[in-house]
Amino acid sequence: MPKERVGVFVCHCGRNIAGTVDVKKVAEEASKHPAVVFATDYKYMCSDPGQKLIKDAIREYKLTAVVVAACTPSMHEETFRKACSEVGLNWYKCEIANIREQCSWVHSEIDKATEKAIRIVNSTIEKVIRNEPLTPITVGIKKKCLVIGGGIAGIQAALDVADAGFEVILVEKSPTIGGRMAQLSETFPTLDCAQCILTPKMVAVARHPRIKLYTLSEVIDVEGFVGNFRVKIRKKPRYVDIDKCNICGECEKVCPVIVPNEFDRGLSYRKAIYIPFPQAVPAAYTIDPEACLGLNPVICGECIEVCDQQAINYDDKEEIIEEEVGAIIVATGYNLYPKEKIPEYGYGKYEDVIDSLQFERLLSSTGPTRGTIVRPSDGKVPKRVAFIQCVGSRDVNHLEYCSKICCMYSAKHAMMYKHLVPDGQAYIFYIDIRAAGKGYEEFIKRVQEEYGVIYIRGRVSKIYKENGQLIVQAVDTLTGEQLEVPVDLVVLAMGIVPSPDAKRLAEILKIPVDKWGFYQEVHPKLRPVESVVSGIFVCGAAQGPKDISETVAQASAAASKAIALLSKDMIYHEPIIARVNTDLCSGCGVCESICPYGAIKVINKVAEVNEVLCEGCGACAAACPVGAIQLRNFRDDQIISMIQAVLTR
Amino acid sequence: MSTNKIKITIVPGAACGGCDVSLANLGERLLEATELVDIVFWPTVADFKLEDLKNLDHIDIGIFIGSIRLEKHAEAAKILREKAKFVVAYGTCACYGGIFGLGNLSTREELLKKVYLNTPTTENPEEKIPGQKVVINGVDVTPPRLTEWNLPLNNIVTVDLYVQGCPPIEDSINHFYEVLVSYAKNRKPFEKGMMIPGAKTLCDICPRKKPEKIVIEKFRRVHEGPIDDELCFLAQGIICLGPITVAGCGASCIKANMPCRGCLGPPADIIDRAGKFISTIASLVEIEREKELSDEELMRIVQEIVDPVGTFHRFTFSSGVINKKQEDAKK
Amino acid sequence: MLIKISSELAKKVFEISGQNVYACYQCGKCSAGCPVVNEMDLLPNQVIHLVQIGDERVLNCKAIWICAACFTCSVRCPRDVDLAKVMEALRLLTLRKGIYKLDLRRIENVEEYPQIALIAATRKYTG
Amino acid sequence: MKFLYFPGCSLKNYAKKYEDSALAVAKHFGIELIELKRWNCCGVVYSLASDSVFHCIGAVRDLIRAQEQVGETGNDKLVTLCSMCYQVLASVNHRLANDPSALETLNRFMDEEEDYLGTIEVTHFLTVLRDYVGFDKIREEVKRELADLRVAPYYGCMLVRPKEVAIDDPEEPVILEQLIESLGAYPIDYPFRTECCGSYNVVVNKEVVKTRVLRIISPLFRARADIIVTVCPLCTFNLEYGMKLASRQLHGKKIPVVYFTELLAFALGLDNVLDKTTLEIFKKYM
Amino acid sequence: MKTIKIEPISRLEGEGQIIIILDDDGKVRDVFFEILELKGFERFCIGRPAEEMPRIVTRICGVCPWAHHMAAGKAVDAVFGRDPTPVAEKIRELAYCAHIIDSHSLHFYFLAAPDFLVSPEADKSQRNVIYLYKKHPEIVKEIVKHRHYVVKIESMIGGKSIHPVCCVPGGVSKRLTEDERKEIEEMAKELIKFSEKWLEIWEKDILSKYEDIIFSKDIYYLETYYMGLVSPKDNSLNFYDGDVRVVDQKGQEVFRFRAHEYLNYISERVEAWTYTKFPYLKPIGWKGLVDGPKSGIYRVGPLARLNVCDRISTEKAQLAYEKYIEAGGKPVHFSMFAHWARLIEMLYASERILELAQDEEITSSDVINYEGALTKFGVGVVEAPRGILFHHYETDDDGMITLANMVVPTTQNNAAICMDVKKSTEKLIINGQISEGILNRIEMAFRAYDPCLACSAHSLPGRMPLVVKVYNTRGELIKELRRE
Amino acid sequence: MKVSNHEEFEPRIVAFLCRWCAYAGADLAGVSRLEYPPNVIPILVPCSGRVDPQYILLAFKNGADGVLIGGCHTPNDCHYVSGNYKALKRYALLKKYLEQIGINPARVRLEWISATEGQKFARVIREFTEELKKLGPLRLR
Repeated sequence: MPKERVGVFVCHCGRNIAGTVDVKKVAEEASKHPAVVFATDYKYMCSDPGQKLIKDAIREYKLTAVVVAACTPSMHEETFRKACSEVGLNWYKCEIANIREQCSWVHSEIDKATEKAIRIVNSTIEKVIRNEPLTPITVGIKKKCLVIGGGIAGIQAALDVADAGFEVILVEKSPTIGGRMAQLSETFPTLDCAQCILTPKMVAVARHPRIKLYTLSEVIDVEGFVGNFRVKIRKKPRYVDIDKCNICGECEKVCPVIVPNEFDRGLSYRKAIYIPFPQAVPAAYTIDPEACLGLNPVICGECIEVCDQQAINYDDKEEIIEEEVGAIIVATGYNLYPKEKIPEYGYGKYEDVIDSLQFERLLSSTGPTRGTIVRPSDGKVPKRVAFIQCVGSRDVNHLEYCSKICCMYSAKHAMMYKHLVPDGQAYIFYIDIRAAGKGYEEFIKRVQEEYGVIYIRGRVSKIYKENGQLIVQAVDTLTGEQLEVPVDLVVLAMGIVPSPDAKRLAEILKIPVDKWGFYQEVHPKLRPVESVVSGIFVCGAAQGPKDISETVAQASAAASKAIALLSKDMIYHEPIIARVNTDLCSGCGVCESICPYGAIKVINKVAEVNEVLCEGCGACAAACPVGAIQLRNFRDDQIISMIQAVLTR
Repeated sequence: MSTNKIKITIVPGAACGGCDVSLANLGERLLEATELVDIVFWPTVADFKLEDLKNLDHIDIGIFIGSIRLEKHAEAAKILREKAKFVVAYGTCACYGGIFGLGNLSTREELLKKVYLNTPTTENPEEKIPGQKVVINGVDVTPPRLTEWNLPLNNIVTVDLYVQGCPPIEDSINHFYEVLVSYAKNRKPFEKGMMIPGAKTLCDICPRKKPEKIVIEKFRRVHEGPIDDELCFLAQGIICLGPITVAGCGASCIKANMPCRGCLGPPADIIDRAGKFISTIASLVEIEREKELSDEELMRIVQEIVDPVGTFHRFTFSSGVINKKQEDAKK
Repeated sequence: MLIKISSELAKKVFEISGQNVYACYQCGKCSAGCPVVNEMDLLPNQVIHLVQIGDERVLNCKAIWICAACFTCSVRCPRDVDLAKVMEALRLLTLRKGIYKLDLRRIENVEEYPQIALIAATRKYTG
Repeated sequence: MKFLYFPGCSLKNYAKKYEDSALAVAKHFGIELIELKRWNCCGVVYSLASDSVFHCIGAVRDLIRAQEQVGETGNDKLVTLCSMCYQVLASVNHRLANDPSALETLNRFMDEEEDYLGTIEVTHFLTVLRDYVGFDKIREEVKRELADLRVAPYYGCMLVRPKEVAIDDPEEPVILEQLIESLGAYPIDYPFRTECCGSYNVVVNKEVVKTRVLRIISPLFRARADIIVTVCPLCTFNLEYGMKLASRQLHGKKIPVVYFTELLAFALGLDNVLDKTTLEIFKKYM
Repeated sequence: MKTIKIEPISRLEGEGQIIIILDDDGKVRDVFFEILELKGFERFCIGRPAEEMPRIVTRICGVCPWAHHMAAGKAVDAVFGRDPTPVAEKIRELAYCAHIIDSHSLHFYFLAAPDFLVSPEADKSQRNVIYLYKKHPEIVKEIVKHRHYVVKIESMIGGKSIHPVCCVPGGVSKRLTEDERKEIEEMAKELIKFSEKWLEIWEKDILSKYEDIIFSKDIYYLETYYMGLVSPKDNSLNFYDGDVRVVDQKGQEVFRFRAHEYLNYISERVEAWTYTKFPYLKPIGWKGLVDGPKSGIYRVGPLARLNVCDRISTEKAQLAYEKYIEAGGKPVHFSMFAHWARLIEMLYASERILELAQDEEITSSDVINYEGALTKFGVGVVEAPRGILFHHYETDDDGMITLANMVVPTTQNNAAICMDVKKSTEKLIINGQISEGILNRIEMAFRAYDPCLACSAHSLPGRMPLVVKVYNTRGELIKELRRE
Repeated sequence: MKVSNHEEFEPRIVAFLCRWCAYAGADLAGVSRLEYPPNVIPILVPCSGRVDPQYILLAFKNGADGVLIGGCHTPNDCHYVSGNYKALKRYALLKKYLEQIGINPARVRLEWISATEGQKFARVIREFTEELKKLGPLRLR
């Protein structure tokens, strides 16, 4: 290795540094380092003249490495590296010694701060002389996107990506796309019919030439890395040929099996052969293998006999499909927190205590009651309905977070109820109203002013039945009175939780979830739709509770990130990654076991690093028992010399 | 006898004798090479007078066996260094201090007190402790004093060649034999500091199967239930030092279905074997469930490992970064 | 009136009961479920609120003496505030000054109560 | 099967019939309840002040007494009947288990006592019936047909709250219902079975008790409850006293209150341990 | 007064030296056999996991690592309350017999044989294995070949022949395969032949030739107690397990005990001039470095073993044993008989290996017993090549060592060695006149005890260079004798 | 060497700070001008999971009296998914090792400091410096 020629540039930062650190002395001490050939100080290194000073020195002194002692690297590292690279120095041969944020600004004694600055600079010199010049890594991209989840988020993302000209694979676990939104009645605050605005999009998905839809399917394995994922999808048998089925419905009529209808959340029944709802996409019947008597053993074949299209095939088999994609969008949606977990609200033992999605089904014109409001226990029209908010949410014993949409949909529920039962009385029990959204506050006010819905501020303590009457035991914290409100129906605004598959999928994708199981974004503000695994994006309620408009916006955002990725011919990757010394590596597999990105594979007793998957954390380097795997520019020898420089003077 | 023979001297430090036996076994082979090698001084048996060593005028290869535990070991090592063209640290004690390094977890005085005052068979009413000055019939019969700490050879002198093993066997000793013979034949100096037989670790030659992910859910000691004789020890939660031990032994212990305890020592780049292996082992604990467990729970599981120093530094404590018991105030 | 944030009162309550009243976000679930709230002059959530703002008038309210430590509020609180303990702390702030709320000599027909009632009342209403 | 048994003061006078019936029932099922040789008042109400441990002393002494006698039963269990006693002893035990420094302070303070080791497990007779006798076994032993008997189980507070010491689900306990069912009787579901009776307010503020009792029993008339079963002497007193106070509002109607052990004794045919008033209540089922 | 220092010697606990103090008349006043080193196993084993002890304590001695491995293995069986499975016991004994041959052969063939075969009067440069090799290459090659057999058996079972690893609480780490068993069986047959051949050589060629040395009552002769293991059933020779038996100077049993009772029978004296302690029979007591029935000094090793046992369980070895008794009486007090005893033991060990290798059960996979509860205490005993060996451990509730004590053979022979050395020097140093022959004689006194490495591992140069330095009372060197 | 006097003794601390959280937190302490003792010298690492326990032993060997590792909060703050857990586990085992070799484990400290926790960073340094002053210098023998 040729001898390094280092230049050290100490910034005054006006008085920000020079006020506490003797910058002249720092430069002077630095110049004593055997590798340093030039050291100076300057008022503002980041200014144009400051940068010119560095560039000139690089040329004049033939510097091979530069240390700028200034502010934190997150501030101007790029500035200085750029300046250096303009005169031919490798980007990585410039390092910043942070003597402002972590030195001059936090200390007041000049002696000690100067001493510390010198040590920081010395250790940075030790590092930079050992830095390798590096160039970014490039790799090609598969121009295809996988979208997981066929709710509104997945539908929107799939359409956006497909419209941009890329192939899309849309995977949905149930027999139809549409998700939760398909179950809804009207949407707040505009009261658009959910199905009316959703079904055209579902049809668009079905017809889109670039979208390949797999229903009754789930992703079971993902390998590879950004731009080059290899995905395995398990497609379960539908037993009905979607191309042949003309949804005549004859099969359903003859099917002898009746089971609760999950689409109506148990408020109605369906057959073993069924279509979840008339507008389902794909528009075809499906057989519920758990319920069907015809599958195995064959004891019933009624549907096959009546199907003119011969669309039914009991021998349909599961398939494993493999796809290669460049980007993945995860949109697996949400579930409601189970109401059985709140025993004081009836433990699920009172039929007329229902959850919010059940109420949506009651409201829906396609629902079990065709849009009339009757209560489950006796089919009577409830005259007094209590809507209870924050059930399970904001509760340290259940879900600590706010489920965000309940204030709005409860208001909508109350309003819709008043539409349908004008003489009925609606109570909303709330802690506070969260209506921060365009038109939301106005909507709430309308519900209160125009519909006379009674808002009672106070959390319900208990729901019980006395003499056959449901009673809500509550408080009005504004009047300071305890209340016992007799009602006919209670609607619980259950908190929102991630869909049950989210965790399993997160493990397959190697993306983190938060404490509650929602997918974790890289940064909540600046990178809200990216997962830590590059090339994998998240959107919708799977990432956190949100309403439809936010979901759609986020889905489009995720799509645009995916599109931006897929539009590139090559991707560039930070070259500060792990590298294996094959002479030392004996293939113990420790690095492979602990790499959070699956970037390392041991092949023939030697570890290999996938340069694109590696994010450069260096956990492998620390774990490697023989020092065979090293993180570029954070190698053991570098850090050790830094430690020595920090401590010895 | 031909004057072209290379002259070999063997000097003992603190050792168990295993290395001598292994050298003797090598000797059986050397019988066939007696034309090449002349062992001019075998300290194991010779009168171990420093002057005798001093009086030798020419040594090609000086082999040092054992660690430094007596003052005169250190002196002998220095003389050997002066006389010999090449100094070989033979065996793990010479290379790293060996198992006696664990003695550095106590002071010399604690060691002596334990052995001579506090064992159940000892009867020592006068509290005699060897090492104190003893004069009998006017003659000083004081045995030589122990050094304060047990040390490897390279703490005293520069070492040219390391032959690891407790004792060196298989590849390790074969390689050494080849080096000796080839040096004897063509006098080509060998590469200094070279480890025998190289940098690869036991994993390289280990016949066991490794799962895709090695996960340690619970540390198991060797007596705690059956050991799968085809699966990587670490994957069974059993500490095995194979990943951090140079491969020169032919994986003999592993083939006997026992985990490696690291007697050959680590590859050259390891600064502190325990420090490094702490990193390796801890990294593997509960990798799949890290986020499900609380920090405390995770720490508790990691800390269930018994005796880190006696396991990770069984043969190398004397050559560790911190190689003696410290007396840092508690709390 | 002046609101004392992080009130001395709250600190005292914390010392005695280990309960941080600032965890309470005033949902009112305690008051909704309290079986004896009808006899109280302040709702339990109001008691907490007064402690939050450091209003010492809460020490003179009737509610804290009505509370029978039935723990209904404690088991249901979404913020895990053990209100029964807060109530006890407020009572103790008075009792520990030697001000007692019960004089058995003045209880009529004292003999008709079982021991359990008398001793319990003594424990709660005297120091 | 033997268990150590802590009666508490009420069981020795006001609630003597609770103890008599319980001991008889236990004996019937081969359970020997060995009364602690020496015991003192548990403290009656658990002090909720966590800055002081000295309110725990009474309870801890009883736990030490139990500790001294564990050799006689071969288990660490201490059985209670009075639910107040149960809650106090169990709460103190729970606190000490989770606060070693409190335990240490107490042990140091009570220097003439042997140290309390924290190993006693406080339990309630109901739990013993469920876990060591079993409701199936009880069902087999029932001597009397009680199918027409409509029983309102009343838990009160202390057995089901706070969470840490609850013998069953704090919101939806079932243990009394299961017991009642095992006797062939019909347990009435009503909303207030775990709601407070007013407790010690009875001494200073009878109104509270009156209101509470009215509220608690109000659904029971329509539900045609024959009796209320209780687990606590104070609940029993308050329910009866409250009905007396509210006799005007109730138009003189009353629902008899018995301890669950009395109901059990009756169902098992152990009439000789029941007093006259109780037998009177059960008369029509004899 | 003169001081003679001889510095070579035992490496059991490190290095040793002999100091001979002559008074002004040139008479031997005192002899000190000093062990000059200490590693402190008793201290640093504390805090280690008990199950690791068999792998740690092998490093006490690289010449008889198997003895320490087995003793420790048996001690930790007891610590964990586990009886090894019958198969495990057999595998252990098999390996252990191989080790006895390994150690004895290293000692006998490479050390004693050149002495006896070439002649003690021969030029020293000829009394070594290299000379032997040049003269009779076939003999040496045969020795080497048969030594490789036992090393192979050791490695098969123990992983390594030096510092084996196979003992785990309740058994051994690895089963024996049928192929291995067959190979062992064949090797055992060869070893038996080989051992018989050497016994023949001894009886025919050596015994008669060196009668004066071997049967001398003047120098290599001590009347001490003897301690060794015998099979409980028939008092036959047993290396691996049995009762500890102590016989007196007349050959009568005086004590019999199990390993865990050893503390009642053995105590160790400490002298500040040596790192080695002096064990003695506790019930008899310490009378200083003297022999006879009043002194608790006892000997261990081949001589002792054949004195404490009543018979040998294998046919050929029993015949050889009978001849031995016939020649030496019972008990045998002649120190030099130890060489003969070694050859008999090798024959027994070879026969025993064959027996075990032909045992049907030996290839069973039931090699570890995992049942048992931690007892926290264990004493293990075996017959090391050089004599009986005790390992004693105690642990805490986690099975971590809190106490470790080892009573090793060379230590137990320490007093006897001192006495033998003194005796020989007294005989040979007359009026301060030190003849060159003394060095040989001292060396031979040592070799009889085979105190571990010092005497065994000098096979290559084949000589034991001794230096005797005679000092005056002022510590000035007045004479130096050197044998190279 | 006279160092036992508490007033005179200024402990030397090496701090390994992860780029994304602890280092950023330290920067924030600077931006917020929170003063803390100058005894600590930071070394920037990409992730607390890069910190090898060997470094800590070496730091002690080279004269450090204390070592701080600053990482991202568990469970999910780590920029590299789980590097913080690697640090945590190694730290746990290292402490046990240090205890065995007679070094007070309190000389190594692992702290989760987020980018927003400038206050916490300053507090940790203050506390750690104080604690090390109480412990006195680590004089390796």
